[in-house]
Amino acid sequence: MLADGGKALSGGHSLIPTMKLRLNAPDVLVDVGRLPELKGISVDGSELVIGAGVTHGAIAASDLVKKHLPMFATGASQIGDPSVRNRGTIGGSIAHADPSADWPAMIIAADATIVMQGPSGTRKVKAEQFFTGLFSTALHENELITQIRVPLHDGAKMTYQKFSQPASRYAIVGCAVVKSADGKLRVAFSGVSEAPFRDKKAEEQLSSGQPAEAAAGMSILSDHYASEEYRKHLANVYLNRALAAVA
Amino acid sequence: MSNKFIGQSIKRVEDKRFITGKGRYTDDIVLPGMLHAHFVRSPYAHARVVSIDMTEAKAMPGVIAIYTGDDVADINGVPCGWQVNFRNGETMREPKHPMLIPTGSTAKHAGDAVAIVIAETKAIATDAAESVMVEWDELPAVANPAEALKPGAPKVHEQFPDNTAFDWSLGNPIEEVDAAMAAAAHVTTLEFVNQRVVPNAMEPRAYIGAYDEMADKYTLYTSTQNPHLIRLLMCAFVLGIPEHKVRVVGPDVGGGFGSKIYHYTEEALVTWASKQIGQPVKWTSDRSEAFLLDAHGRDHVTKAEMGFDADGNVMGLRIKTVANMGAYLSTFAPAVPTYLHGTLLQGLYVTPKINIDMTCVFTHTVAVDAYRGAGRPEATYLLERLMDLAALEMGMDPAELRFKNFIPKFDGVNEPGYQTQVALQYDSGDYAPVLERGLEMLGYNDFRAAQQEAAKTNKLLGVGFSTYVEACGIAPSAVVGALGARAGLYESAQVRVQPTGKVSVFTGSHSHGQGHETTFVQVVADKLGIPMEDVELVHGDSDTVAFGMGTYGSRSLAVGGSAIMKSIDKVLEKGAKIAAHKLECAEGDLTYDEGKWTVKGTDKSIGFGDVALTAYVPHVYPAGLEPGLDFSSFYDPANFTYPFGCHIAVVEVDKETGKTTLKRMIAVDDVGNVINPMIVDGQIHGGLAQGIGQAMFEGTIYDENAQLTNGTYMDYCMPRADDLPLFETDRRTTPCPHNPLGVKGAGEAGAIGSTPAVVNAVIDALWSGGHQVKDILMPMTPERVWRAMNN
Amino acid sequence: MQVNLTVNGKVRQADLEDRTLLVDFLRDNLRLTGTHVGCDTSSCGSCTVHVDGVAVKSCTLLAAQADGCTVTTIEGLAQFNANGTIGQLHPLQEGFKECHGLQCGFCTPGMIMTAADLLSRQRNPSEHDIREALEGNICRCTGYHNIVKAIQWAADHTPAPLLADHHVWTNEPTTEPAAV
Amino acid sequence: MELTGSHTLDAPVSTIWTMLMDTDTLARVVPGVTRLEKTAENEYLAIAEIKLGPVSGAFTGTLSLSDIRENEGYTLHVKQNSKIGNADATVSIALKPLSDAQTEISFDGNARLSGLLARTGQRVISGVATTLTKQFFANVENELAADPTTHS
Repeated sequence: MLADGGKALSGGHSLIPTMKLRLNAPDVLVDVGRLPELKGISVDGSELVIGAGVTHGAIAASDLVKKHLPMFATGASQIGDPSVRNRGTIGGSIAHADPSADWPAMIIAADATIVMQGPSGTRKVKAEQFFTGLFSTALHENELITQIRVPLHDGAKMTYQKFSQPASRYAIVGCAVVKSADGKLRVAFSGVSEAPFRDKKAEEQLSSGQPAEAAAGMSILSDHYASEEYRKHLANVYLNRALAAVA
Repeated sequence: MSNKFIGQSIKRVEDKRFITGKGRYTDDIVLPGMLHAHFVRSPYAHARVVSIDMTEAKAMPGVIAIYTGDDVADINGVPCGWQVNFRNGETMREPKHPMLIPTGSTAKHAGDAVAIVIAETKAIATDAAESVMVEWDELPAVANPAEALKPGAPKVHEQFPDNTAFDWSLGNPIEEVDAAMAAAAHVTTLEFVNQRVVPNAMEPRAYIGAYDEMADKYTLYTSTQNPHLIRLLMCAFVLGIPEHKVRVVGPDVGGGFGSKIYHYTEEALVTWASKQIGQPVKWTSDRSEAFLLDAHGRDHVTKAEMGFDADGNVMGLRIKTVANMGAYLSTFAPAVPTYLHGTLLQGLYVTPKINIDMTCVFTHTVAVDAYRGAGRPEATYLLERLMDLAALEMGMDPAELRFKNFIPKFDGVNEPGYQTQVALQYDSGDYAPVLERGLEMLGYNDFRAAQQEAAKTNKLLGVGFSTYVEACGIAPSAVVGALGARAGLYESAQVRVQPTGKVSVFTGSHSHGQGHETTFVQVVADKLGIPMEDVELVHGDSDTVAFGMGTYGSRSLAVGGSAIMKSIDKVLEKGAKIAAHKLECAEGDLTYDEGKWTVKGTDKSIGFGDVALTAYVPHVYPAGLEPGLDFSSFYDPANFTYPFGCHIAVVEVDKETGKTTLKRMIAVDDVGNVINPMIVDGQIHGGLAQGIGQAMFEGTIYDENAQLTNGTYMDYCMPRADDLPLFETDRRTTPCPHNPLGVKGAGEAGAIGSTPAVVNAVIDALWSGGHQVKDILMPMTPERVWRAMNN
Repeated sequence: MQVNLTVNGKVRQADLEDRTLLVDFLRDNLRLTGTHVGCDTSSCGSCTVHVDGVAVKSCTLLAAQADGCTVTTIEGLAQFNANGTIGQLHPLQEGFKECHGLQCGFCTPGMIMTAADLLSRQRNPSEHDIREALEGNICRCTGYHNIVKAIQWAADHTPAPLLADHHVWTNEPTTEPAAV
Repeated sequence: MELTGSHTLDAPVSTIWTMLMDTDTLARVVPGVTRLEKTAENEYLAIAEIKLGPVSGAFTGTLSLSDIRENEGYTLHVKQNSKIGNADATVSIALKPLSDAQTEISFDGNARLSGLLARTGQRVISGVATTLTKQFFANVENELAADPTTHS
């Protein structure tokens, strides 16, 4: 059904608003929100496994997440508003790939793996490679995200710092930084470019002890609320705030 | 008159239905056989309708009718209710605002409708409207009022090539003002934009037209602020049907803020269509349409100069403003930048010379009309920005500068009202105490010390002041008539005492959040000395309420409440005749108190209920006196009322991001006597939030094709709970000398005073950090504040 | 398609067009018009109801997605007498009246349902907590001042058992292996 | 929506010019356009299927070329209508030979949006512009790569 103009509907909080505005009219909607396979948060070996159908609210409230990936708990609690967090799911948000969504920066910085199920089996893609462009991902039309698997990052420090647009509450800049126990940094941004990205240049500059320039060489989004120049400035401010938070 | 209820924070009577989900808004109403309408609208701001193809839409199952401009060519356009002529006497240019744009004509703003589709369900109507194929010839468009005046600008109406609706001036001769400015020791100049904002009442507009063939009578349910005015305009100006054949009902209405005063095309169209089809027709706006079609507010481009002598006394004020009217003249539009704005530009300062020059222009945008405060927020913004900026420029204290220039106290009774340079005579005022109290609440000295400390950190602190006076409780009909109003602005009230002594009050005021069912009843119960439970307020239905001019301009209690007082006086006067007859004494021997007439110096008395029963069972009754106890009155005020106050904002500005956080909002308002302090505080809170919204969050953004590009709640920012602090409010009381309740009005005060206070606070914060900027465009987004610090 | 759900304690069935939103089902089919539509972008929160005990925006949920669920709307929040009349208002309903937390009343049902969700998770929320919890609900009348007060009032006046009735938080089934 | 960009292609200017004047190639390289039917000299009926995240829909409209200067460039005018609003883009495309084997292709223009597209799309419009630009250059690269004869 998904292959033929169908759309998977999880919480529906990315898809239904666009349908209501008649920007989109899928012929078939497949409600995957209740599939038990997509539920649950668990630890599997050295990974935390979050079902694609887990809501933002449940992630924010999960003791397991708070213990192993505190950034995911605090980050999830900054998504949308409480009602949205009660219904919206991590898998739905990632599949939608809004450039200003919060999860992408967090899962890229945390080096998560996205598990997808299709007719021919299961496939895994690193979050860093998953987001291919504006609203575009490595997910095929007939595939469904089933899990997000995140390394436990024992001993790491992590933070998600967000500058919100006050009406939509989307990220103008969302900066996620994970500093592993051995001091290695992973930096990722949402909201800054047409797709979320890992900022390897900034990571390299930081690892060599230089001041980092955030989003160097990236195409930068511009809208009513934040021009290209200002957004780039904010990316730097928020990178510095994130670095201070994991110092 | 007892004082049991007046002045008390009585909990609202109307709340029970709202908190239990039993409120009844227009969209909640379902009539038998009701159909649903959806409009086909112009995607362009300016485009000619080349052709309309309805073949596919008409063939869709469930589609009942589709009407285009050709079908409604006989219906007049929606009228403008206020005429302001050019300075040189030329008549105001008043383009027709057609119901639907006919083939061959041009749509003049995005959203202008070309067809109404009526179907069995809303979904079918929407689908069918999408299938109506309109061929458009897009034309150049202009949204900015200053741009619209430039030579070669796209024309909104071919017949008015300079895009000017009218121009207007007020005050002292310009030569005198020029001379005063030339003699000034310091002139503060500010060029700024008072940006266009969208009212955004939470209930989108909704209408149901229903025609009863047997009675030959129309009923219109409408989300309106003034049912009778809608009936008058729709009957007399648009559809040409007699008023007694039309009933207009304004049920529960989910907020108005001005946007639901006006008569909109959709109201007349659903009413008309219900007769064509013989079934009720409902239309409910979605939010996207609300952004395109509900009248917007503000939209001025201004250059203002204020001259001071060496001691800081104001010498003169010179203002040149271009005001946007939108594509058509909405119901009250011409009054807003003129008589509701220019006349307030003296503020509460002694200003010897003032000249105001307004040019009001057409653009390819939806109409601009009254939005909370209507003209007075723009006037206050102009004056109060100038005052704080002048203080910074002259190195004076902004509070001291105000104290120095305040008009001295006058109560309107022992001292006469204050005659301004700009036509108005203020009723009563005592301006220093509100600022004194505001400073006390702020802790001014401590604040300045904290500000100096903050200047060393990444978070700058700033304080902004605003002291305002406004005119509300509109208005004397003779005055507004002389100024161009095409309607009177009185109010009516009927007090019907039932045989059992229970009282039904019918008012032409209309509550859409203001709490009339409580405050009006408090007044009536106290005046009659009876329990509040014995009084019922009826409003919002033109078949039950004799007449009314509705609720806007903070007029309900000052005008509508006064009309009720007049009717109660008549009830008590007749009641006294009956009581005297029953008690066998002269009327002059009676006193009325606590719900009974008592013969002075005796314990002989008769209760209100007994008198009422006697009036309806007149067995023992004064000769020649009519039975019954039921009186109507009309009240036309002697003057506007003039509330005033002091608003103080404290902000924190993040130097790195430019993000402003409103830390404190202090409001000391003097709205005259207060009937229900809880409700008055609530009105002030809501006004503050809207005023703060304009300063920090709100504003339309049009692109170069006059497309509104932030027409959703995802892009148009309004204050949310986590953007605001708890408000700190207090009051001073200077009664209105010319109405029986001594009330002035509180609905708009919050929105009038707060906006400049917040902007002034950000400017003050920036100066404390060494950035001597004069202006930041509203809304003061983080980027704009950041740029102000980094350019 | 056929949907079955329990609304305010009553089992309701309907045959609906697939695209029917929960809010339209509540308003048009069940005539529960206390749930309002204030925007088309899931921003304003006027349509907030509880589905299986948590607040959701009923304009962003298909009725089909609520199939089999328990829905509570503003009309079902009070305690009712046997004859269907309102017995005791919910503390939030009392609080909104007591503190003048509403003016035009249009956003009020959504505000109350959102606040009920908050109080089910947090017994004594701070002013900050309350303001954060309301970030998805827009009020144009009150400036939120008295809404915050109303929710604080309700928190102070909520008897523990009543709170428990609404305490249905969808904790995900979580499993953590025993110490490795 | 501002549409600007430039890109260096490994092909002589005449090759690029021939490609850009070929109806079938044009249909493949203009982002969104799926089919072009010639209606007059340098005028086409254009069918477009847009699938961009939340937006998906069918557009119909016209594509025309004007101000044609051989091996130098032309102005591309694409007008597309849909139920959710109309898009009207005018883009001038310029070719500049950098060497016998390299050509710089640049464009500069503006797309005007109306209706729901204009009202709701603002947040992602710069991302859309960047994406369309990248697509256009990628498409041209693909065309060059697909046909080895175009490399001279």
